[in-house]
Amino acid sequence: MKRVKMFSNNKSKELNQISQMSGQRIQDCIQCGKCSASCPASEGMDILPHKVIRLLQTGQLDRVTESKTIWSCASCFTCSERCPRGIDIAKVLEAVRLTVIRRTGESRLMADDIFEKIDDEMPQQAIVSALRKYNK
Amino acid sequence: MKYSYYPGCTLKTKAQELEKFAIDSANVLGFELQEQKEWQCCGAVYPLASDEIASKLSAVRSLVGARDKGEKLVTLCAACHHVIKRVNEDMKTKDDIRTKVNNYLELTKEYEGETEVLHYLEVLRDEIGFDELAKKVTNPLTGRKIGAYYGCLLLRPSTTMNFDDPENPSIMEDFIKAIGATPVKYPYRTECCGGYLCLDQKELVTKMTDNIVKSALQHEAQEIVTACPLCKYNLERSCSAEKNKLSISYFTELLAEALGVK
Amino acid sequence: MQRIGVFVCWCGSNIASTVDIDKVIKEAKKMPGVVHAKDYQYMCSEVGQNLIKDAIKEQKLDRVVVASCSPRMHEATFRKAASEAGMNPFLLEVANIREHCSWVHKSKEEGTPKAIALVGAAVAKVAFNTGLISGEIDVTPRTLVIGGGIAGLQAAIDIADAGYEVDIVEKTPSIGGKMSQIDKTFPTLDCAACILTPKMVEASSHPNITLYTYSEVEAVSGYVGNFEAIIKQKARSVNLEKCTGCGVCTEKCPSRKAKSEFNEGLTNRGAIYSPFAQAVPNVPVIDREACIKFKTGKCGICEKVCPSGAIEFFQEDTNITKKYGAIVVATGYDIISLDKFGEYQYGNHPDVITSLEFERLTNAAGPTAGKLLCPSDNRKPKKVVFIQCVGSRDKSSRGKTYCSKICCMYTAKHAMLLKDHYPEMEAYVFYIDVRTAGKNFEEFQRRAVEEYGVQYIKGTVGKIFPDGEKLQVHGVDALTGDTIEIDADMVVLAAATKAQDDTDILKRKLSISTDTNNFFTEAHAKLRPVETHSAGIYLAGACQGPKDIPETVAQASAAAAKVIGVISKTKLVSSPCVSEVDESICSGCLACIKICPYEAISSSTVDVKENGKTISKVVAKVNEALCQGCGGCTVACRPGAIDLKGFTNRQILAEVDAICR
Amino acid sequence: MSIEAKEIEGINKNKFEPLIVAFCCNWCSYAGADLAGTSRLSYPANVKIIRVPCSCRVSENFVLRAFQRGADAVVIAGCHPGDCHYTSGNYHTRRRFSILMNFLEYMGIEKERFTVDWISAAEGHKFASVMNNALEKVHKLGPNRKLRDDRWKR
Repeated sequence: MKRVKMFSNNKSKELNQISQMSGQRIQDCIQCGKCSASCPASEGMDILPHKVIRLLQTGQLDRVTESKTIWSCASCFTCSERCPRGIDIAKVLEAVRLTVIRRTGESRLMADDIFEKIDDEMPQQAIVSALRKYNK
Repeated sequence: MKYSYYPGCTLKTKAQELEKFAIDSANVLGFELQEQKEWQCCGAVYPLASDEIASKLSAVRSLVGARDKGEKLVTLCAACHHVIKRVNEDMKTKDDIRTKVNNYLELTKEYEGETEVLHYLEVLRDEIGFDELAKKVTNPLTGRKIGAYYGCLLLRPSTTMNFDDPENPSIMEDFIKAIGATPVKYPYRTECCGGYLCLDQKELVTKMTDNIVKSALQHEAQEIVTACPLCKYNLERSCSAEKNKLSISYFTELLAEALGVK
Repeated sequence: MQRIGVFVCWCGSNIASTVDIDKVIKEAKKMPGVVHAKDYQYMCSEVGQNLIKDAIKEQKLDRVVVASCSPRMHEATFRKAASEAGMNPFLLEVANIREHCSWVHKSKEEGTPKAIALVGAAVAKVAFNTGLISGEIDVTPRTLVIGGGIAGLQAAIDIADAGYEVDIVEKTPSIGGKMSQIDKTFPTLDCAACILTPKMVEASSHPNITLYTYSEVEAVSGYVGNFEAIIKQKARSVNLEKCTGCGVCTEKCPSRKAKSEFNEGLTNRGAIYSPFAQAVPNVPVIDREACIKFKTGKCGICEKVCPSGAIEFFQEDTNITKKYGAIVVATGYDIISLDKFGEYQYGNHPDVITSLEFERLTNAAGPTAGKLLCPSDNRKPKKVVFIQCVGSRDKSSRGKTYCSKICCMYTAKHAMLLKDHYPEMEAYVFYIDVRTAGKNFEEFQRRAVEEYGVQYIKGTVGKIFPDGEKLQVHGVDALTGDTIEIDADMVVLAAATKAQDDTDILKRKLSISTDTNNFFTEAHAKLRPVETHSAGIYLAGACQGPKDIPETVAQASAAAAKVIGVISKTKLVSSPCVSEVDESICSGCLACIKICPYEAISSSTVDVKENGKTISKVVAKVNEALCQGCGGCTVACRPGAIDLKGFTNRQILAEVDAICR
Repeated sequence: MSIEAKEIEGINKNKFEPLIVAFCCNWCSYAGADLAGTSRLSYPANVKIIRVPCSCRVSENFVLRAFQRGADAVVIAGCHPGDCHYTSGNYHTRRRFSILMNFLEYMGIEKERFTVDWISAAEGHKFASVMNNALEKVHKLGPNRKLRDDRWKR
């Protein structure tokens, strides 16, 4: 396993952006794991939410942006509701998602691809939500 | 009593019965839902990032419309309610967002979050009263064991939504009691159904909805009510077939049935 | 025949659940001498005690056995009750049927016969009990405080303020202790010197306090109220009265090879030195091992430059003997040697330092005038790594099994101060757990992370690889599961605390005990936390276990309160369970004298009648005030002339017989 | 029936319930025994404790008397060497009873029946294990018959 070099104070521009976009104090996290223990979608995640926060604390944004986790979050706010340190984890994940999809050509979902993913009964709400979350 | 009413796109297409029964029931209960003119789609998800302003504008337009009429704004769809209520909170408390939105909209009178946003269930509880509702029931649903499914958007984040206790809510159970049926409380009633993940991660949503339906069945619910079209869809369609033994309906449908207007 | 009463306690269900109380009562009634047997749910309660008192009066009992919890718990309670009913308290015995019976056995089949046997032994013993009268002993209203750190100072000031004389004996040339080396204190960050130096001045100027610095306790004898201590005043070579503290001698001293103890060896000092500027007394000492005059006979510069003629090379160690009523042990702690932690390179690389050295490096009065510089080349570090639990929570032979308690907080303090002074510096803390149980502690530690941006990494460091001017720190972040590497400029090790090395010697001098970690043992972990098992000797501060400053001060004041409770009495009651010589049997061999650890036995000549003639013979004589009642002499006595009151041969043999019946 | 259960039944048939007399010093071992109780450890009910101020108070006579009256084992427990409440009492104990050990062997009493050990006030676990060991040894040896005074037997 490769050793990670620590450069806390040379935070990448994107990492600073995440703090700003989310408005959350990532450094307040004490790694209790409440978010991961609460998350109903954790089965679809490769990195658990508390570890996402830890990776951001240590400046490893790439590992988070490459993870499945950010696309498995349903923004149900269970983690945000229960966090003992008052961190809105859903907002942090949203900021990471936006960082990815705002990069040119990296939208997760294209409008043209929608039709193969929906059925006749699916409410508009789902389609609008997905486009909001996955496309810029 | 007259309320400004924001329907949202889903209620005009896939969830027409949610709206129809709500309006019919309102007439029986003595209040009127007046659909807003020129309402726009709320965007379905609340924009979580602090730098997103444009996606909040449609909600503000509706809020301003209600304010200008001097009415409270009522919603039916859980997603619309969530978005509008949270945007309203931003307009009330976040100087930065308020300034930017007002600058963009160039309103004659700046909007500062004055409008009160109510969900239809809140109207029943806080404006009409469940006791009053019970008195108007002509066709009590006696003997039916109904599990309420709250989902996420009405409850969380509780500091803004201020809808009910986020971990142990009771508003829907109280509603079920008022229409004469027996509420069934089950632990998964506040767990997420998966929401929009149904487009992209069907398998994950199946696991999530299976848990919910299984839990309701274990606690002997015979049917489930919900206030959210996407929750209804996921519980009916994303759930694996063998688990899906329960009928899922909107709360307004039961309300209309109990009031004899279905 | 005696009239013995037996009282069996249920202790709620503690005893009653594994001992058939009715059966014990039934069997007790059959025991020789027993005329009365009663049980009650809580014998120690007022109702229970009254049950005993009433029975003593109504049943005309002359001896009592209480079968209950350990005598270490309630013997005193029941004896007091017996005394209130007019019975000599030493005619009551306790049978321990809780700790030694009901709590260790699982069923009534096991517990009941054992309880009966233990009651039987107590009944057999009590039959031979005699009424004993406690003696009175005088109290010297002066206290000896060993150690002049914050614990000793606080205890001394509290006792002195109550109007009693106190002597402080301090090993080093100045009072102040570890706290004087510290820069800032957690969690309020007020400066240690600002709160300590006033206390040092108060102690030195207090009319009731005498300071013996550069002194050690050589020997202690006696007992509560009447200790006698020999204090060795090491030769200071400077006259305490004549010296004005001008400091010329320390400046001019040509010897500069000795390491400064106060600066943790980061600087050198002269052979004549005052440990630090605010030292009390502000009188230097000559370190004779470093002094050129003492080594070669040449030099003597200090003597020449001293304007007040205070240098006295001829001084010798002197012993002072004084009497004390009570003793407070406040000898503090030390940190472990890091020799065995080679992977951290302490000792190999000057930029790997201990936390105490870090204190000196950030202290305005320290070697760098408060600027944080790498000891190797005086450059400003860019990245500083703190490693916690170096030797703490370590079951291997190189560490200590316990948590050193103060490291989490002072490391947070260090990292926070560093970021406060140098925001551009990076601070990393490797921790196993962050333990912040204390008022405002958690908030303080979180401030380091949340406000100051200190990087806390759960995990530890494998090894440090010196690499040019950098230290490559190889560690792990257990939360992300990543092995990590930091190119640090400085590494600060939170070395485990330990008991002082000379604890063993002092504990023998004082006859007090230490635990497996060599910290002094309190009499009861919860209810007697500042007392030792030796009456009149009390503990304060980190010599009893790792402690921070507020806890140390609280314990010191508690010890002072206990001391005042003793020395404010004009007389103390002594235990009557002491040795007694039957002069008619004593052969005068005096083997007992050699065995007695208290020098309580001496020889005396008495006239005795033997075969009708009066002859004078040498016999042993016990000083009842000095005898502590160990009973060693009774066994050493060849003719069996000495017996121990309260634990006589007949009593113990009766117990043996009863148990073996 | 398992082998273990058979063995246990065998013991019951023999009805050998050994008796162990333990002399414990007030400051360390008696407190250690108290701690064993407070910690709800278990050791056999065959052990009966006699409290003495210091292990040096225990005379050889007490030990011999116990064997004579039918004790199957005797344990003397004091503070650890160096930790004696009376400074040096347990050193005397140590010397006295190393001599007694030889004497007992000379008399034909197996030395396994006699234990001198150091148990501090903090060693509840050690107390229980010392007692369990003593019992185990006696179970192997069987009843003490050498010094037993049959006149004393009822």
